[in-house]
Amino acid sequence: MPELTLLQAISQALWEEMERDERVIILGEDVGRAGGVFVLTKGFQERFGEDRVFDTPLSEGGIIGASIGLALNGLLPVAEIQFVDFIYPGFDLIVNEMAKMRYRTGGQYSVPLVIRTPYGGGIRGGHYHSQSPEAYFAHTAGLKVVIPSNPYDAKGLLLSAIRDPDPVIFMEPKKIYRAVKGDVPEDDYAIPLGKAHVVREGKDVTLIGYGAMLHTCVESAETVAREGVSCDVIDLRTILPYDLNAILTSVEKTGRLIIVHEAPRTGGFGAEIAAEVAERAFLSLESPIIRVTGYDTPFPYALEDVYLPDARAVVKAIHQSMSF
Amino acid sequence: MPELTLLQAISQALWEEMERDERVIILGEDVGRAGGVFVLTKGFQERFGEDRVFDTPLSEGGIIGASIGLALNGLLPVAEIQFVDFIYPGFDLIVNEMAKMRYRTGGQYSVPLVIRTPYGGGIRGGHYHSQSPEAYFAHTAGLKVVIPSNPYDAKGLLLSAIRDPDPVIFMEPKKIYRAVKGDVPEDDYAIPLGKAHVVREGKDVTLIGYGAMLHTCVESAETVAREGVSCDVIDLRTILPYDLNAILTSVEKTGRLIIVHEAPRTGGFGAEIAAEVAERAFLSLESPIIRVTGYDTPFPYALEDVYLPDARAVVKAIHQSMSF
Amino acid sequence: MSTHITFNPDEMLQIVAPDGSCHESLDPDLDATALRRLYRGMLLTRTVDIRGMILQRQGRIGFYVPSTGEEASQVGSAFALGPSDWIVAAYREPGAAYLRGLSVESFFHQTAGSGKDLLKGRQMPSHFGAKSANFVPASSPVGTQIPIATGVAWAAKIRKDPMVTLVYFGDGSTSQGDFHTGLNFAGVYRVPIVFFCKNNQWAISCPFAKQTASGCVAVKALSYGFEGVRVDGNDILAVYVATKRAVDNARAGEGPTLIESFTYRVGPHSTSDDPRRYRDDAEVARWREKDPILRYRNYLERKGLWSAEDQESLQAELDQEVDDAIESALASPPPDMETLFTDVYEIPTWNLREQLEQAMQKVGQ
Amino acid sequence: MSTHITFNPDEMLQIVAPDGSCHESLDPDLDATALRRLYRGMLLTRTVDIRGMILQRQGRIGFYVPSTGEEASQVGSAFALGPSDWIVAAYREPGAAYLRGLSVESFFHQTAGSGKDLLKGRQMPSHFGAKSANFVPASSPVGTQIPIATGVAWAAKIRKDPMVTLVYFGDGSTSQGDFHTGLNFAGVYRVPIVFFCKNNQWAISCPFAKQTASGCVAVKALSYGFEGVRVDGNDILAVYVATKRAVDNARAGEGPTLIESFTYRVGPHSTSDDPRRYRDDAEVARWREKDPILRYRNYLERKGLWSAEDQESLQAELDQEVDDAIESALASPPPDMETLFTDVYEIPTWNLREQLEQAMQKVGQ
Ligand SMILES: Cc1ncc(C[n+]2csc(CCOP(=O)(O)OP(=O)(O)O)c2C)c(N)n1
Ligand SMILES: Cc1ncc(C[n+]2csc(CCOP(=O)(O)OP(=O)(O)O)c2C)c(N)n1
Ligand SMILES: [Mg+2]
Ligand SMILES: [Mg+2]
Repeated sequence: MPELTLLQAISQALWEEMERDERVIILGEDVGRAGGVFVLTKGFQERFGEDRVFDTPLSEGGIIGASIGLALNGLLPVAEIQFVDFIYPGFDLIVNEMAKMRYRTGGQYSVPLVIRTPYGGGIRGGHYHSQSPEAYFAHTAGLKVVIPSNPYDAKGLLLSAIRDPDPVIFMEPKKIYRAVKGDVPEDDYAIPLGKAHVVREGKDVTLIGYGAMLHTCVESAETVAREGVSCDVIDLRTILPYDLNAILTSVEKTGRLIIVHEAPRTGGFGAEIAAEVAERAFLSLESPIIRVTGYDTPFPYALEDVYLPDARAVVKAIHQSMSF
Repeated sequence: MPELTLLQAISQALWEEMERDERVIILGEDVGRAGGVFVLTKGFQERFGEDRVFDTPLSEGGIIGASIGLALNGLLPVAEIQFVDFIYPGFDLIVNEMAKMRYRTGGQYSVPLVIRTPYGGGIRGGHYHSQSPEAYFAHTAGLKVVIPSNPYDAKGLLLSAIRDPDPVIFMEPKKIYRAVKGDVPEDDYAIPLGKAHVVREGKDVTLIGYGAMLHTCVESAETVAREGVSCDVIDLRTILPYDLNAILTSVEKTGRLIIVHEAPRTGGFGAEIAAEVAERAFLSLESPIIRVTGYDTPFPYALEDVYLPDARAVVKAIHQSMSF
Repeated sequence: MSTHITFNPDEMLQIVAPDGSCHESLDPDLDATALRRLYRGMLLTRTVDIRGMILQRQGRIGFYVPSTGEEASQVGSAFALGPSDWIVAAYREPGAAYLRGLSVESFFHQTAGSGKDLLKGRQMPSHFGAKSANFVPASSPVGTQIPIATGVAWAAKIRKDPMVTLVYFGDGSTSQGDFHTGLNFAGVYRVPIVFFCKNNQWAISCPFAKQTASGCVAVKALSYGFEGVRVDGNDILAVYVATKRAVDNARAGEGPTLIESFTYRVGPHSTSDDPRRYRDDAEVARWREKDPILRYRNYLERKGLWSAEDQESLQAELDQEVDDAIESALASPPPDMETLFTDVYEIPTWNLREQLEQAMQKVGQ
Repeated sequence: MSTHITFNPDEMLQIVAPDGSCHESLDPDLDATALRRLYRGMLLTRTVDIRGMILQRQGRIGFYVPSTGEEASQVGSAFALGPSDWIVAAYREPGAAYLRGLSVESFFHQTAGSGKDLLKGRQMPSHFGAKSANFVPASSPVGTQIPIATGVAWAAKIRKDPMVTLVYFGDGSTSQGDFHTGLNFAGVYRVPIVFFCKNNQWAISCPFAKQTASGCVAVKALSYGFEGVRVDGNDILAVYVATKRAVDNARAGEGPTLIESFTYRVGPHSTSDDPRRYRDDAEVARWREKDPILRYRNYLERKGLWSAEDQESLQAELDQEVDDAIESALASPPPDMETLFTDVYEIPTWNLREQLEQAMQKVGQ
């Protein structure tokens, strides 16, 4: 089984699905001739032709609007938004059209569209190449939101996303595009949307992460393991609909929960998880749920390292939780 | 002291501030000649002229983009978005420009802009005349988000918003534009942003609401009062930055918290409050925090009454909380 | 050093003059059945309008959007399409929908938000549509339909499907960014689409002159590298001919056309609007005189294809059809509570299943 | 029936031919000081570019955006403005900023994200600006600056302030909805603005022909009811003359102008880009020959205003200025940690005050 980077696994999933299903097309800025700014779709246009891999004009509204129409009329578009920070010109089309099409047409029309987009910090990209806006999408009924943390999952989740009859925002942690490697089977496998993955088992504390922060969680778990503290580490994988069951099962065991994300704290998706768990596992909780998150500021440039949650911050939260 | 409707109080605040400060201008679709689709700015163009009250082309992106520039260059624009459901074409400009301008220019430029916009259900407006997207804005560092529930507050809060040096989204619960009346002094008074108001005191349960739902909370409190259950009812008034202190003070007293909003449950602002309170008042809580919210669907038309939280639902939550 | 482009916005295609006389060389020579069908389509639209406005005033429906005065734009354009072609519409083209097979009964079920509404009572009145008619239901945000329609047309081109897409929007909607991106993508990929702008000169209270300084809509096609056409939107034959040409061109692979149908919103924006707040009654009166139905009736009469008796019997037939539709729709119970939670996704997620249960309890209480 | 508009995109204003000869009747007759200042502006921009690219390759700065080949567009246009006029820019107009008084040292403090950066180290390199120079700092999202600039200009008109606003953007940015709304509002309110499109024919890997089917940018002005102008963007005098006229018109109350400065992005999009993946070296070579600095030097030499010695001493001076700036910027410590939390609001909110404390603890640990 070949070892691939996260980026290669995503690329492979796309490639294979385009081979299998000619309804799948790719569109986005610079995805064709240049092969994408992250070189993720390199060679696609040569292989699949200019009528399946489209370089678009510089308009996210156009990309998303047209993709909705493409999906309404028999195709399975995979649209790339170069950085999620640039998705907002299409926000209206996402929130008011893509997310509501099936509902408002009484189920007559659906939008099987995947929007792939790199997100998150760690590449010194400042305000506009670092954002983590998953909470906006997770508050939008009608969308699915997926964030893989490793190559194996990325492939399986992307295949599920493309085959899903509803619109999916597929957010890729670009910081670890090349840094995280793993075995990826060459065959066709799908990882169901909405299912979390317990990547490490423990009994003292539950850590929840996704994307690049999952690795921060694992690193933290390894650190405290040396002190005798054992963590359940949950990779959420799908943010909407998220796997509340898996979280509750873990928290009922550990009694302690720490949620980690890069997005700003206030109104971040960690709040939803915390609120739900605090309500449903009220009697199981032995200490307050802690959120380790980005700060309530725009994403900075020079002080990026201060901004981003790191293992030190998570370990500190674990200590706090354990000593409550 | 004259009794005004919510709508009249907002109108009065605008009028008076335009009289006082010639930097204040109004722009939006249909706000001039026609006086606004809710007739809130009736007579303004006659009084203040066509160079202070502008009918704009049909483009929320244009309204918000231009307003940012107007605010950068010496004016205090109050932009109206006809229904908040139509704000998203300007979402990029809100999130990436308006909210970040002060930060990204190192404090050299600021955007003293108020976006006024009716929101919420209750008028049989379906998906696109009923939304409550405050959580999107509350997750955006750099913004302030204000929602009044009554005429007195509306005037004082709007005056603060216009005088605030930072951008404010001022969301108006249109369902109660005319239904809620109250005494409004004719003089100049400002209600500070970020301060909640305890509208009713009690010792058993804390209810938090804002906008139209505040009245649902009060109604519920009155209902259970007859059963001997007494509620602290908190009108949040400002969603960002919100008054966590007031909430904690109340919950430390009551030990029970119910949050009510119209917006869909998942990722709604109730989650943030619940998460924060569950963390900080962990030992004070006697029962799980309950969120009474809209459902995770687009806002419906025919079944609007089923969708919207009502006093019955809140009372049920109070019972649940009390009997935990 | 300037672009020095001249453009006369007053020039526009007209085939039938206000008195019903016809510019012979431009007459499309439709057969009598077709000509009568056009008339029926316009009169049906008007008949529904009159009843819709009354029903709303009586409080029997919540909201209504009239299209009085704009019947020729709707019916003439839709008539140029084949059955497999798609329409992506706004809220002011019911005439186009009827012509494509949306029944008046179905229209009123939507208006009433009844349990028999194809959209399951989920949208406001006047946001109709039906997949069976290849008529994508409208949403309220103006302009969003434009890039979506470009995508629909683009899909046809990619799939080598000969269908053409026609998208309706108003003059106000041309100010949205979506207008720009939708037309720009269409120009770049030369997709088989007709952009049909019903320039009724008002966007609620905003007159066209304050909407844009371009003088007309058709000229905007130049920004996207394809043809812009201006037609007299109260002349159904002109509308038909211009649209037919655009549709044929699209189908032949010659790309998009922007059609500006110059007409007038005779009624209020909707039942929520009072136009006397912002416009002159005299202007409205002038345009009432240019009634597209009357003009076309004159044309048919001159051709010997229409008589007072024809008129009377058609009106009676339409009144009956509309009465029956309204009765059926208003008598229908609302959608089941379950429908609040279905169609958010193909398969309801756990939170929706839970919430359905909660809602049942709430209502059951 | 069609709009039948003719427009020749190949026509554009040129004053100085590639060999330095001048179309006398169009020569703006600037004095020697002015002419030399233009040259200095271009050469400084090029000098910084060369060093910027090297610094990034050496890993001493994180990112750099070159504007080689586009110096005439930047400097010629900015020169047409008065000191109280505003520029709202993108990321590829450092030459305009220098001309308005942004020091090279300040530029490099921004590049380095140093504690002395006016933007407090908060933005990526090449997103410079300074209020003292009336040069609004750039953000990354392309196109957002356009409607914002319209607002800036509109404010001036409302306040009866004679200032003019000039906004820069690229050919790619014309595809955004913001381009459309910004120009449309400007046309409707006739605000004193110059829309300056640097059409360098590429938007990263997207060539202009795939960006829009309109053939040129200038024609798009017709959609908004004002004048579009196309100039040879490698001819600094043509750029200056066209911009000056637009600025004068704006100041005189005659509304906006759209200028398309036709030029070429000779370098990569940024240091993150490898243009050999998508375009021909031969094309680049052809445009290198059209170097705007060389052309203008020929012009000055023909006028007897420039010599080899002038060149040598100016280059030495600029090298020194740039060296000093780099040294100062790279030696400066980063901004204080507190700056992470200031300027989100004028007065930090409770959550930011709390988070500052947390961050201090985190770093203190
Ligand atoms: C994005 C958006 N903003 C505002 C509105 C409110 N609104 C509804 S219709 C309308 C005017 C539309 O004018 P036009 O496009 O000319 O169409 P017409 O109503 O004349 O047919 C407005 C402002 C809306 N529906 N969508
Ligand atoms: C909204 C948005 N989408 C995508 C990007 C990524 N991006 C940065 S620059 C650029 C190309 C810009 O081209 P153009 O407007 O012609 O300016 P140029 O770079 O040629 O000066 C792209 C796609 C962005 N910055 N903003
Ligand atoms: Mg209109
Ligand atoms: Mg370019």
